[in-house]
Amino acid sequence: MKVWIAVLVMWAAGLLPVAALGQSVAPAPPANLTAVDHDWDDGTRIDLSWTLSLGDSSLQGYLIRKKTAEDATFTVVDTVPPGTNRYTVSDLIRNHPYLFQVVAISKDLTESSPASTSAPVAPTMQWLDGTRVWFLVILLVFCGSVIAFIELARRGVPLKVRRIAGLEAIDEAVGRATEMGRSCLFVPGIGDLNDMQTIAGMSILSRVAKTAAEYNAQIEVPTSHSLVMTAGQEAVQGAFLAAGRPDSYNSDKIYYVTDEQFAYVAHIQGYMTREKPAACFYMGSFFAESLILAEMGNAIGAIQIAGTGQPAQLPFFVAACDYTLIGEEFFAASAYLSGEPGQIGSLKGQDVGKLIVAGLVIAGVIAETLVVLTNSPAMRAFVDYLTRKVLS
Amino acid sequence: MRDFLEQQWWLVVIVLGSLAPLAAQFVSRGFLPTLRTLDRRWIFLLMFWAVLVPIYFVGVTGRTFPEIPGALAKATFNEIEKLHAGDPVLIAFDYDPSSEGELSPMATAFVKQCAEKKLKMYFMALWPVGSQLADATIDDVLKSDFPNLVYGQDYVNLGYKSGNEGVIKVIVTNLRELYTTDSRGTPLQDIPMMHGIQNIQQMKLVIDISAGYPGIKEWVQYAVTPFPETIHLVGGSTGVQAPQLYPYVPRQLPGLLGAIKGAAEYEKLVIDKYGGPHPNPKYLDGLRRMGPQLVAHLLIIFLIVMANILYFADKRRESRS
Amino acid sequence: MKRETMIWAAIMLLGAGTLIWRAAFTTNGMGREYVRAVPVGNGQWNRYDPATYDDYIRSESANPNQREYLLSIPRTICLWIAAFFTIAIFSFLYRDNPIYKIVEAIYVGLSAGYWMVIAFWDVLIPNLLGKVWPTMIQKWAMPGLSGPDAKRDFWYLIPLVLGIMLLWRMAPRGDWIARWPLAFIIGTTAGLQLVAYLHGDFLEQIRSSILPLVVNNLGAFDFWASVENLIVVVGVLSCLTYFFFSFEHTGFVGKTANVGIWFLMITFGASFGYTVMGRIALLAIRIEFLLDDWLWLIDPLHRHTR
Amino acid sequence: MKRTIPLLITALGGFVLIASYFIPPAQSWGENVSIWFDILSSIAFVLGGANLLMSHLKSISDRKSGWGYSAVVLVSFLGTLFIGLGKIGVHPSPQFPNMAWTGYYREMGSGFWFIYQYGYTPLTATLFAMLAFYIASAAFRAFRAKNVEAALLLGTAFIVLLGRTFAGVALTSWIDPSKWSGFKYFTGLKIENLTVLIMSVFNTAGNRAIMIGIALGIVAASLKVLIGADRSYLGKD
Repeated sequence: MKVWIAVLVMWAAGLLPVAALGQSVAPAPPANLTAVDHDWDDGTRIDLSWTLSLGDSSLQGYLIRKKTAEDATFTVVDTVPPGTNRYTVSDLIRNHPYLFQVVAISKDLTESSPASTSAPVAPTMQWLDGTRVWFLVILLVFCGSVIAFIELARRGVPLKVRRIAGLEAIDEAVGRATEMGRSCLFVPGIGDLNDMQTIAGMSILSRVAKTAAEYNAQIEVPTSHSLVMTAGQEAVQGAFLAAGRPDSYNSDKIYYVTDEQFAYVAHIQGYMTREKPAACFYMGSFFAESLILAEMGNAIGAIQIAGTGQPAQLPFFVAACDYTLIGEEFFAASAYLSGEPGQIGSLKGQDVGKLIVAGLVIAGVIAETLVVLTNSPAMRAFVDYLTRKVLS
Repeated sequence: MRDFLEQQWWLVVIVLGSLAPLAAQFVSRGFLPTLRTLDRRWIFLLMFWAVLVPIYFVGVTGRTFPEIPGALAKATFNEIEKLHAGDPVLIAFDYDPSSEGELSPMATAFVKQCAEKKLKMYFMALWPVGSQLADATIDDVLKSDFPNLVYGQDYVNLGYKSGNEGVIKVIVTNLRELYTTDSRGTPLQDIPMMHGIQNIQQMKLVIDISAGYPGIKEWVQYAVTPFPETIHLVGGSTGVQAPQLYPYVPRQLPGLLGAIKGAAEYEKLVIDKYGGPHPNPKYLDGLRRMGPQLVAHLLIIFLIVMANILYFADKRRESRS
Repeated sequence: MKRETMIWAAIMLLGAGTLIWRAAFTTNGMGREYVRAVPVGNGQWNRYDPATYDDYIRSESANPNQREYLLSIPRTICLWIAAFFTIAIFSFLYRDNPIYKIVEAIYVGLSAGYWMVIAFWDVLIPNLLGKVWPTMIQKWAMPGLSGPDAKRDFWYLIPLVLGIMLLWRMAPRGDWIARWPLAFIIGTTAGLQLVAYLHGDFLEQIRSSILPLVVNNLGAFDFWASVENLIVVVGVLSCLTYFFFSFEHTGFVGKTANVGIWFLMITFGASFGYTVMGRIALLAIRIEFLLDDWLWLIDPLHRHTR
Repeated sequence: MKRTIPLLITALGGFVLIASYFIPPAQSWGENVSIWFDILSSIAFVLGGANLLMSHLKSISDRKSGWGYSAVVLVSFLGTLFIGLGKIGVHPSPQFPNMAWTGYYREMGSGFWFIYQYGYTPLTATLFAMLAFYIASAAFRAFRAKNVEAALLLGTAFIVLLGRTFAGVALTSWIDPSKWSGFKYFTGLKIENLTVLIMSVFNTAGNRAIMIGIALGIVAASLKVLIGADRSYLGKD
């Protein structure tokens, strides 16, 4: 600390040339630096370990440097606090030999002589990514439970699920549109087909279209991507067929407008004021246009049901629509609407997922609290393992 | 204000004239009935004037709307204010022109305050264009208003370094590992104010102006978290980013300016202390842009209050009948 | 209706008259675009960078014969068109009208074309044709593409074939063939997003919810920080309860789910309030465009005052 | 054939990509597939463009009401395509002055640049700006304290909105520890601090739960697609 103040004082006086720093005593260097390939990875990591410097307790830390065999100079990777004797270097190039250096740095930032690796080491790739094993376990447990419940349901085990208000309103909305002799508008959002929200929206579209076909109501689906239009046509055609009214299907009603978000909205809001659909469904991936659509629908007095997985847009749908399917409810909707036992089973699987979350959070919170209260190293290790390995 | 109304009488006539039918409705049909069936186009019109009139007013008169600095802006201001002449501060420009609207008023005010406090300023950037934006701010503030400050002695632009948070990790312990010259290519040993600067822990304060990644979050994670006693950080951020930074306030991030509102509050503090009786309009960018914001926010608040007055009046009437 | 039409006609005439008067008979005028000619290459052609009236006047007063700063007629016309577009879109707020309908039609057509042009030059040419027939593309439009020794990448035949199958939809027979590429897209999307969301959002959010309920700040018990952590944990768990599908929202579950709804409502209210500022900024920018760039009524950046 | 093969393609594509996530040599497959997707969606523009052309041509030939607007759509669509694809007004790249097609299609001053600068940009920005109006009308209509939930929604929005004005700051500026030391326990009630608390605590908790739910929903929805439980996108045959 004293040295530190002295350095500052001298520096403030502008008296201290850089070379002066070099005159302070260099700390004892670390020793026995070894580098080995990190096991079970994608070939980008190497593990370093070394023996601590003799004066470890008075150090600022260790500086780790790397260079490829052909590089002229070493570059800094990271600094680690005193007492650390191992480090995993990541973001390396696969099968590329590297050399490493570790130096001790004293509190006045003097570097020791380096400990170096003697021969170059190259990171290699294994066929399984070990850092993702815990993730694989979680994935298998979760997907396994979804599939298991789907199987159970298909075998006739009765599964009970709660009501979701917005979904029961769909029939009512389509029915009202029929009574009024107006159309139903279905907006699948501005996501393309590489977004699960759009695909979930297509699923809901097929149910809504089926209801519409049964009621003999008009359904209008403007889309903002050609692929979504194609998938939408397939879904609606299938729905009309399933409802036994293939002749009422009109592919012109599922059409492409433009890829541009706001031009798409300009078209829809124009359509809404002119044709005054009685029921509006917004199901898919939405961005800023959510409020324009919902306010427009409100102005023309349509029943509006929205569902999206874009958290930022939920407030606007909640404020302006009659019913909003929030996040997970939106994805659950197609299962509900289908009424097929297999699909209902998947909802139970989702609940298992939530139980896993609750369990992990509660266990973690208790352990983390105990760490603070008792300072127990075993608890610390448990929390570290949980957050760094299991949930990484 | 009176001069403005007299000279721009035509605007007053248009605004009042356009709202006259609404006023007439309120008078003829009564307050609540009009509110109950209020055509939303009146709200649109109110909103239009709420934004247009302040822009025009500020644009024509150059005057700005009132602003009262909040706790976070005050904290930011005080963190700089408590430093002493000659203390080194690092100012990082981590944004690009797309967020200039929100962030350049902050940058200007930060530099102005540091210059007034006679601090030694070290500029750097983790975003490629940040270095040019820093130069622009230097031209705008230091070269024109503080001509006695000398490059290399009072301020230096270290320029942009690629590597995102990797840069932070290295320079917290060793600045020279990455920086050997300033942005113009002058070797650091030839720059007087770089003598003795080994790392950024020697800075009395780090100021980050940030539009995303890398930005304040990375500075907190890789500079403040490992060295909480030596590195102090304040910053300015875009409105979109600010909520993600609030969890760091105040322990790791004592001061934070969020969006144009934060910029305006901070500008107000700087101008009140250092602006003199007739502050240069270039230090009022944030306050100018707050004009339409303020009136529009007040309008929405007013609308919400009206809506609830109406709701509770209707409820009372219902329960009575 | 008749009276309204007359009022609007009068307002429009008045507005048009004011604009003409302002553009033609005031000292500064309004709505002109200036450019600066910058020679490119060996002076084969000029690039025209945007400049301001202020630049023009300054350069003109220094040298009346200068040819560097110029008034641009096409850009001036386009500026007026842009202003017309802006007003036309805003006119929809009053009511749907023919002018809005025309601009809507222009916008839909223009933007559809716009994205197709981008897809052609930025995706199809470099990423498909440039991979399958690199030499041809190099000779024609992109000489710099993938270096001098560009090799064919036959993997890109897969999307090409899938694309052709997709286009088969337009053929009179066998349109079911288009379902294959559709199935490919949906399957790979499902696979990619399943992993991405589970590994990204899911684990990340659980990890950041693991917080100590007792916070120790530099050796001292920090009451408020502890309460905040408690609220976050309770909030996350109660919101999750709300999403539970297996139980009806009655009894204890119902009460917890209710707390969850409260949290959600606070979240939505906060996001709503927080977004307002950004949306108003957007409107302010549009109005600044009208007042500053077009009408030259205000001039905070000193671009068109003598 | 018409349904089984697509189902197989779906399942195979999905499960292979899931597996590739754990197998280092295959980890780049996902990126390749994303590039392929961009290509496919670009090719699909032909379908969208054809659909646009057909439907507007049809409404013109049927003389449907408003067919004139369809003509405007067609003119602006084909005009943009012609100018953009033909690189109208684009100079050859300075490095290759003899190759007519080498210029950048969005070069400043070119036809496509004009369309972008004076057509696309103002139109997009103006439509985006309409949100300012709709946010006001939505606030007036929806923010009424009908029940606890609505009151919370309204109350939070109100506090956050107020905190964005000087009036809000003024309202609580009397909570000043320098005036009375007891106020130091209440600084959390200052409106700007309250905003920070709402955003960093309540908003964090709510959004976290929503994101966890969405992740679970996406996983279940994906799985249903992959194992063929949900095949609504395939139509019926």
